[in-house]
Amino acid sequence: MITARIARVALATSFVCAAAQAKDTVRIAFVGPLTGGNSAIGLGGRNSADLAVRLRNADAKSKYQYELVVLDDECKPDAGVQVATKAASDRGIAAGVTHYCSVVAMATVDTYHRFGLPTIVWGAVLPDITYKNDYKEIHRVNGTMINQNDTNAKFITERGYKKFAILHDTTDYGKGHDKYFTEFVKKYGGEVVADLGVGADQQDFTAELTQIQAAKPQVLYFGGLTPIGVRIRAQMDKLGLNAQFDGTSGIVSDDFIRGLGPLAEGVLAFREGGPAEKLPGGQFFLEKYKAQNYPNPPEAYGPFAYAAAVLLMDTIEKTGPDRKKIIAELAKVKGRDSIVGTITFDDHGQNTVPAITKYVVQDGKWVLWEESEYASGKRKLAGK
Amino acid sequence: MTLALFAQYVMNGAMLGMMYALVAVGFTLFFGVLDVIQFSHGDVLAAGAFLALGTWVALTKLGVVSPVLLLAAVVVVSALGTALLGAVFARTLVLPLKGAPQLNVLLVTLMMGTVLREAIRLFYPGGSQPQLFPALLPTTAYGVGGFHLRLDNAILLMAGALLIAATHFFITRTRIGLAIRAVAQDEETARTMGIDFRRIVLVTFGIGSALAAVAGVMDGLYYNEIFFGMGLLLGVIGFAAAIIGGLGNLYGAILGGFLFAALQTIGAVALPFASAYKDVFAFAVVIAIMAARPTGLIGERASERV
Amino acid sequence: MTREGRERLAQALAIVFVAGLSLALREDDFALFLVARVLIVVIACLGLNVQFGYAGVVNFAGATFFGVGGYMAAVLSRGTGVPHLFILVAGGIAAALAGCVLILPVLRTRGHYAALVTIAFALLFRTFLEVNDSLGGPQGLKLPELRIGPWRFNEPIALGRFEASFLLNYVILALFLAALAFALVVRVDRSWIGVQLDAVRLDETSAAAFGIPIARAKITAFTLGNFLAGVAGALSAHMVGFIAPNNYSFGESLILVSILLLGGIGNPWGLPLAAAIVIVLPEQLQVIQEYRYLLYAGLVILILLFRPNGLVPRPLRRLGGA
Amino acid sequence: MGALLRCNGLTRKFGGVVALDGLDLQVEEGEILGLIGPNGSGKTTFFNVLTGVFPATSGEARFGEMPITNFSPQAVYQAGIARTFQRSRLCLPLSLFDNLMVGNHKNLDHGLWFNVVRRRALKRQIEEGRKAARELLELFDPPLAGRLFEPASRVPMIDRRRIEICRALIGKPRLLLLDEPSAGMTRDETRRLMDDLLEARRRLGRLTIVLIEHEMSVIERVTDRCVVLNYGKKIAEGAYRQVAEDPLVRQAYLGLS
Repeated sequence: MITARIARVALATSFVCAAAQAKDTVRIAFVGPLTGGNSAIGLGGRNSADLAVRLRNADAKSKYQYELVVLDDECKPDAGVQVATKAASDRGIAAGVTHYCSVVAMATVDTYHRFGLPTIVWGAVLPDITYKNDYKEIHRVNGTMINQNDTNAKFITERGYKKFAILHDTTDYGKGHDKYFTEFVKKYGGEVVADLGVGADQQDFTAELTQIQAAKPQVLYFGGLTPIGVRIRAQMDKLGLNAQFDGTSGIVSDDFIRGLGPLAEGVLAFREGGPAEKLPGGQFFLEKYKAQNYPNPPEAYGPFAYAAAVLLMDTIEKTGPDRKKIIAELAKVKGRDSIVGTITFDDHGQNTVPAITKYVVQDGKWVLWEESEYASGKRKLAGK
Repeated sequence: MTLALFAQYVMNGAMLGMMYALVAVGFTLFFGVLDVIQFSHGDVLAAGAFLALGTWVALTKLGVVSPVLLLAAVVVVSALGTALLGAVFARTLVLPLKGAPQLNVLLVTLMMGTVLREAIRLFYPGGSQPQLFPALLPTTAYGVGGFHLRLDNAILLMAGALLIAATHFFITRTRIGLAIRAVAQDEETARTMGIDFRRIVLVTFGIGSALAAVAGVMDGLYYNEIFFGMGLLLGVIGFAAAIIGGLGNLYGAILGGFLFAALQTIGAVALPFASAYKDVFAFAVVIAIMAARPTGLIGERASERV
Repeated sequence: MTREGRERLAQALAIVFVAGLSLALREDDFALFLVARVLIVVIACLGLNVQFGYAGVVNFAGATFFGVGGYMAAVLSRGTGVPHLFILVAGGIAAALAGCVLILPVLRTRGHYAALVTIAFALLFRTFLEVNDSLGGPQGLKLPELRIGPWRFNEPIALGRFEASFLLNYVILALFLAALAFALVVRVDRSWIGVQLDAVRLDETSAAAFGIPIARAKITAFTLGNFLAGVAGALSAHMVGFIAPNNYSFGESLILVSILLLGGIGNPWGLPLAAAIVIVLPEQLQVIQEYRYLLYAGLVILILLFRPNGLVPRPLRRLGGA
Repeated sequence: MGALLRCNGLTRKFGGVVALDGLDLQVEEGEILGLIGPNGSGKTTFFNVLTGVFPATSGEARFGEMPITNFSPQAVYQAGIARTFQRSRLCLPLSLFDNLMVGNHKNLDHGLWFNVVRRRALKRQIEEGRKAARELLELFDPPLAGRLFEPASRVPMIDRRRIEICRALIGKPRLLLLDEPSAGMTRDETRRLMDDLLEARRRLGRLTIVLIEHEMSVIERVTDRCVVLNYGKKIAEGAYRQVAEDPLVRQAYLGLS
């Protein structure tokens, strides 16, 4: 016991010495998948949060020096709980920007609550994360898959499409999207002619796509992430399946376009949050990100991680690194501008102003639907 | 099901089976000469595919545009580079472990696979996301009813068949092939016949790895996309195919490859449950086959040497 | 002192050491979490040790049986009022029964063929859990707090002036179960069953010629091993409080096997050391973030090349002391 | 009807190859029968079929009054037949004692409860086992009795053979099948081994033995009677001197025409 105390004192001392320049150092955690199949998005998020911290530290007006503690949840619940315990039980950490994988976010909410660590979820989209509990510690900047699919289904049925095929991966992400899209598309009068689940590391989809082709859908809705999204779109072409490709936030990445080349043209996708490039600070974020020369792009959820980190640091500037005060302050967040749109937390900590942005690929770029030649009628979606 | 649709499924399955068979042949060759499973074989395939892509990028930057030239260069560089990689693995990891428990070899090669996979993910530019693989073959398409045949697919299928036939010819008709088979039969006797055992092992690993590289390139040309984790499942399936057929048996590996592809296609299409169960179905059948034929479909009979 | 006596003393010292360490760290939640995890993994690997190390039955689905135990615990503790202590046992029984599905192919196949059977089972299990929604599907299941009588595991400990993290509860239980499992495995090894299993592993034909029932020996080892993995899985599920298919991938099974080989196959004494290294090391490597697995895999290769019999190779069995 | 073992028309085919072809053979209680014949003549196959490693294609075998055709290896051992193997098949990483106890299987209690919980009773049984092992080794080769807890991998070939024979003897079988005990040893070692065996047999009571051997001097010295096989068939039977003169045997076995 004594040794532990000595160690702690020693640690604290070294800590103070390191930060002795003038400002106190405040540590905040970033948790996301840095290894395995979802690592691309995790690394994008990590870089974005890192960027937020760097920019703040470069700002002479900030009260504190910030340090980002990066932890890998491997997208696995037990590893997630392990690192969540590490972050939450460490009293030197004031708050956290946590989790991309819904299943991990679900597993860790109890841990954050137990230790009273304020966290902002930066990517996980399962509604239950904020709504299945009353924990004051848990917040989320991104919208849920409910909002996204509502907008998506409404939009796509308004374009006159009637027959839908759904292909989703069998992770929590894909299955959730499948559930909500099916619900909403039926509500708006669409017909689901095929609904198939596929493995998240599957490579060959020709059997599923041939089956879908036989059902003659007008739209193929895909619930899943970039890697298999690329494969499915490419293999549709192999089989001559000419349905409109309609995706979720998981494919809004440069890699989707890079992986497909010209085949990406005309693909639709929807993402929670406002369009970073149009919002105040969004362009700034993208420029600064580029300037840092990170080896990976920010991906779809990088802006959320950035926004969450900025929001946390803004709050800490006001309250100091006191977890309880941070939680109390976060509860008051209303109509706050960010690079992903306005943020207002409801009493579950969920951002209730979920701007959903519609994207379409045009000439090798994700373009806002409203500004695209597809909206103006110059170009046509598949089958129109 | 219409005939056209059926033909489409057969075509899809054949393409898949071809790739599985090429991977399985590698497993079975390695087992033949050294009685080991080279579990990083799937990741060697991925390395081959990325090497091919890297070559393409480099050549395009240098201004080469002729698809024929590009294709030839890509295949040759990838096959040679990967053959070298396979031989280096054999030299540094597999041969030193000769005589060690099978389990050690298995784990070492599995870990080597992890190293390769992670290295591609971390060090190939943008390697954590899928990469576009160029279409170097003509993509003319012929549609008959629901059947959609593309020229590149047909070419790939034929190239695969030729490659398997060539491997077969090489193993059964050439001097080195005979030496490989002699070592596979009985290492001691082969040594006394004056065959350089180490050399044959290295050559075999080189050939098997080159086959994997070609399979990787075919994979890239077929799907137009490659991914750092592509070798993981392909490796497991290739191993399963080699085992179902019976380790050490060339025909068994080919049979196993096509059988597994057939199982997956049937699981996705013809069975009354959701297609996501197709791998559950395929692996359950694999387990059942192992229960019924413990040494594979055309493996050696379970003989006890007393 | 006889050898058995020395071993008993070593066992007691090990328990005292872990208990003392945990007490010293009683307010450090994360350290306690790691200690509990190491202990849980040791229980599972003891099971694999009986299979691989003694009977020579390969099992590349260790994490799967671990998962069966976890899912059984989740189903029972969510849906029924079964006492939680029994749930841990039920987790083990469920894993043992799940193993029975594989008995026939496992008995009939050897070497790589047997490896494929278990690998196929591991892949099948995970895909099944993901696709099938009745057990929570990919979103997993939440588990309630573990309770044994009045003992509530998720409450911090406060006995008079003694205060400790709630995780100490799990450490205590895990330590108790690990000690029990360890004693069981050591006793199996140092008995006629140990001799019998070794004979089966080393030479089935000659073992059969001396009346050893091969199938029965293998079934015993396979079932006992899966039972231990299942108990460990049930305890782990309760401690983490959440289970999902992601936890039970083929990769996790490989980690269990690598712990076994690093420790020294067939020697339960190497397992705690190897488990501690494999679990704590990547945690210390968090600083290098995404490069962790690359280094970890490289390290395992080096150890296997230069210490093929593991860190603590198995000693000769000496029945009856001496 | 004093025959301990009686085989009628015992046949074993591997695919198209007839390894054992309608063998009729009797072993009298208490005798040492030599089984000879060129390589591949079916001697080891006979042992394997008899001990249940391979099922017989046709024919039957009786042990005393018991029909043992197609018994499992375990059941054959329980009936009282023990064997050694052509190539040494000890468990090399295990101690000599463990190896002997493998042979003592039928006298040991293998229940999980007994072994894990009733440690005191187990300890007694281990003590008994050690006593039995020591006694047998004292009889066979006294120096080995002091090396019970050395791994089998660390003793020389001749001692491994001795342990292998002791492993077969310790369960007190009624019939012992020895498959080429001289393989891999010098002539001198073989002679010493045979002396030990005969000495042990003298003290253990008249154990019945079937011996496969290539070394004719051994056969001549120790066997009461010989059976000669060729291509899976019995071609001669009788005392060694008698069969050695048989022209058929000389032609087949010695390659003389």
